[in-house]
Amino acid sequence: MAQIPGMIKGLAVTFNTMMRTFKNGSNTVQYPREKEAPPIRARGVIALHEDNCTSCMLCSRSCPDWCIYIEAHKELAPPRREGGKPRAVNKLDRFDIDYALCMYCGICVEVCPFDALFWSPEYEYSEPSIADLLHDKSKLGEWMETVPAAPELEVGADKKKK
Amino acid sequence: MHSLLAVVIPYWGQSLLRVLGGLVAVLLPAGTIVYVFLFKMMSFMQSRLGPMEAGPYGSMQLFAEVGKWLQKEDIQPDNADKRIFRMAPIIVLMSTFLLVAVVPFGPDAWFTNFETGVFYALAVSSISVLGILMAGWSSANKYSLLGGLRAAGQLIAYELPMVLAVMGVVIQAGTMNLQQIVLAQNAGSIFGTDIVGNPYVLTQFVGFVVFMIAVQAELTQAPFDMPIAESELVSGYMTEYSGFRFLIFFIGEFATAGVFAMIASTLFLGGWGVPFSWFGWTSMDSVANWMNVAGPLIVFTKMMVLVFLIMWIRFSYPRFREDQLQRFAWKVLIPISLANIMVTAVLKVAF
Amino acid sequence: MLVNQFLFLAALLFCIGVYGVIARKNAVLVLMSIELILNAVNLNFVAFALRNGNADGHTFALYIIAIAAAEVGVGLGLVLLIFRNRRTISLDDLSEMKG
Amino acid sequence: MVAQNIGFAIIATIMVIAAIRVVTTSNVVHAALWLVVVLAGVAAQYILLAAEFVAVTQVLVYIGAVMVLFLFGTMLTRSRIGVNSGLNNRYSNLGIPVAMVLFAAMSLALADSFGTEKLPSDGSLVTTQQISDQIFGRYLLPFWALSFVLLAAVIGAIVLARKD
Repeated sequence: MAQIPGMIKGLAVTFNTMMRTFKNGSNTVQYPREKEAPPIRARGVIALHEDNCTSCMLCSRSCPDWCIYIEAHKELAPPRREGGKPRAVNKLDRFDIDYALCMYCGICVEVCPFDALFWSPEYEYSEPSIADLLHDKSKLGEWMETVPAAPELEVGADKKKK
Repeated sequence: MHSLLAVVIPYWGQSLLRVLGGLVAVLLPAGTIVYVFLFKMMSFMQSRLGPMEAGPYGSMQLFAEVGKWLQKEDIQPDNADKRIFRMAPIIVLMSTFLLVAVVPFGPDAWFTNFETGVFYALAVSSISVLGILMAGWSSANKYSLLGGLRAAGQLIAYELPMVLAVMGVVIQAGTMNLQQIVLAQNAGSIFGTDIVGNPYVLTQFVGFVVFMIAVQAELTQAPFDMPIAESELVSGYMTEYSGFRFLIFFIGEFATAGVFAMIASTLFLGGWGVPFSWFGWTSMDSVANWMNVAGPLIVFTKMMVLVFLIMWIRFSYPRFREDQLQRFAWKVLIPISLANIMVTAVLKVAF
Repeated sequence: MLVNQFLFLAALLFCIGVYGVIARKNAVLVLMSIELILNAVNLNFVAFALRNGNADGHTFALYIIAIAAAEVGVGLGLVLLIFRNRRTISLDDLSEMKG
Repeated sequence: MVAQNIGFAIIATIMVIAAIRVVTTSNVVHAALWLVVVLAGVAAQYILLAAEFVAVTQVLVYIGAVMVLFLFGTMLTRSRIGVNSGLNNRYSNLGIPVAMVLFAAMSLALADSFGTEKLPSDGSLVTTQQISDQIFGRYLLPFWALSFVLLAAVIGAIVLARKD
């Protein structure tokens, strides 16, 4: 008998939710018709800024899923100063991220020392075939266009120390 | 008693009408219940919209679902007892069709006018237990077997309070014929005021509550859905069923909800009738013929109200544990309904 | 309808039930055969009630149905107890008097 | 009259076949389900005999409760799917002559005493009220005895089923 007020309260909760949904609409959105704006710093897809990459392999090694594949070869670039020796630089042959494996932890973005990887909020890149989820260098480069400018730092946050 | 809208219909025509009417009376409520309550009301109670794509406002979703189920592969487990496996869902659905046969929809619009209508309804509703046990055993799956045994235990336990709750109505009406019970409610009066007739939900409120709880348990709806508890038994006795065999179970579940609600509305809310004093009718013969058309609509409305109650409770409460479930039936509902019978009988004799 | 057609049917059911009681070893199957016998008796009661034009047969058919329900309840309780203690419900294995 | 006889013949044939399957089938659950067919047939025969109330009680008690109990019992005692040998005992062949002789004796007696006597075709329908008047009037004492039997059965079943 003691439970009855609680039971009635429980019924009231569902009934009130129903009336609220009637009046104000639901908390969900009808996805392909309406889209929710992703929050800032949303982790949608990882973009690659190829010119910054030095093939240091840090991202690939820190990836928990081993979903980043990097291949590179050394090339001789013209020397910086007149009469100097030509420099050896790493030229990127392949930079693939397999989004069928990726778990969006973002460690690769954090660990990149040269700001070559960025988060983009784009999320609509599902494919009918799982093989197409392997994004190669050029596709990852295209995502760069969707990367938003870095948001303002919050008040009182430390500036990055040089 | 063979004039529908004052048109005389030959016997074969009446029989055909009854069979078609039976199909409509089972399938139409089932479809409506699934769309209005399972798809829409449940979603709204969870602050979402439910199916929206098929047809305007998702109204064709039901047909899409049926189409999906019909084209699925009909899988039967290797070790299953195939014949029994195939028979089980049909027995469950058959119980529903037998059940609707006694529900009266109007002064002349009934399928059978059984003298022991209430008793018959309670009897055939228990046939579905057999189908459930058969499904559980023949699937050759321990989850199915456990689910089937739980369902049987639950359905037998809640059959008793259901019968006992109905006894109060039978005592008060003095008949087991559902048509006569409708008449007794609509032509009756409470202490001389006959403005709303005498719907037994007022005088038999305890019986009504017990009956609705027992119906909830017989339908294995949410607070009592231990037999198909998906977190421990996958889906109970339905685990191995797919395609149209699952569809039959699904239709059976919601059609039975509708038919039980119709029986409850006949027993406690006055059935197809409106209070006879509104139109100055006194007996069954003086009821106007248009009630044969209005009656089914009235029954349908009352059914929707009761199914709303059932579904509301289903969507609100968490599941009972097995021992709580049995204890509730044997230690709470049965004593209450026995006391209700006693009080009703004493008052019936006293007045 | 003849009186005898129902009585013959009942007799046939009764004899099939008797055969089941004699031939079966499984306790549950013996209980089922007893149900067959009880139903044959009930059929007789109801047939005679119609022949004699009163309700006595109906009353006693109802009593027998109630008795049968009680019998099955206790019988199956026994069978389950035996199964729990001996892991078998074969009646041939229960002939010794040791506990 | 003819329609009733055809109905009787069909139902009776199904019942006899099902009853024979009950005592010969080699799977306990199949036996129980065949028994359901027999019991449903008996209910149908009650309706032919104008015993509506008894028929409904038959469905409620036998099919709804007793058979479910049977299935419950067989499933709890590990009845397997498929053929289960060893359901018959050593004397199973003895049953056939016994049943034959019994049936022969009964048919002789029945044919001798009732011959071709007809059931009254216009027999007044027994109403539920008549039955209740019988139960609570003339046959009240057996009813009391029955309620004590049921009480004893309930208590006995609980005692048997308890673990300790």
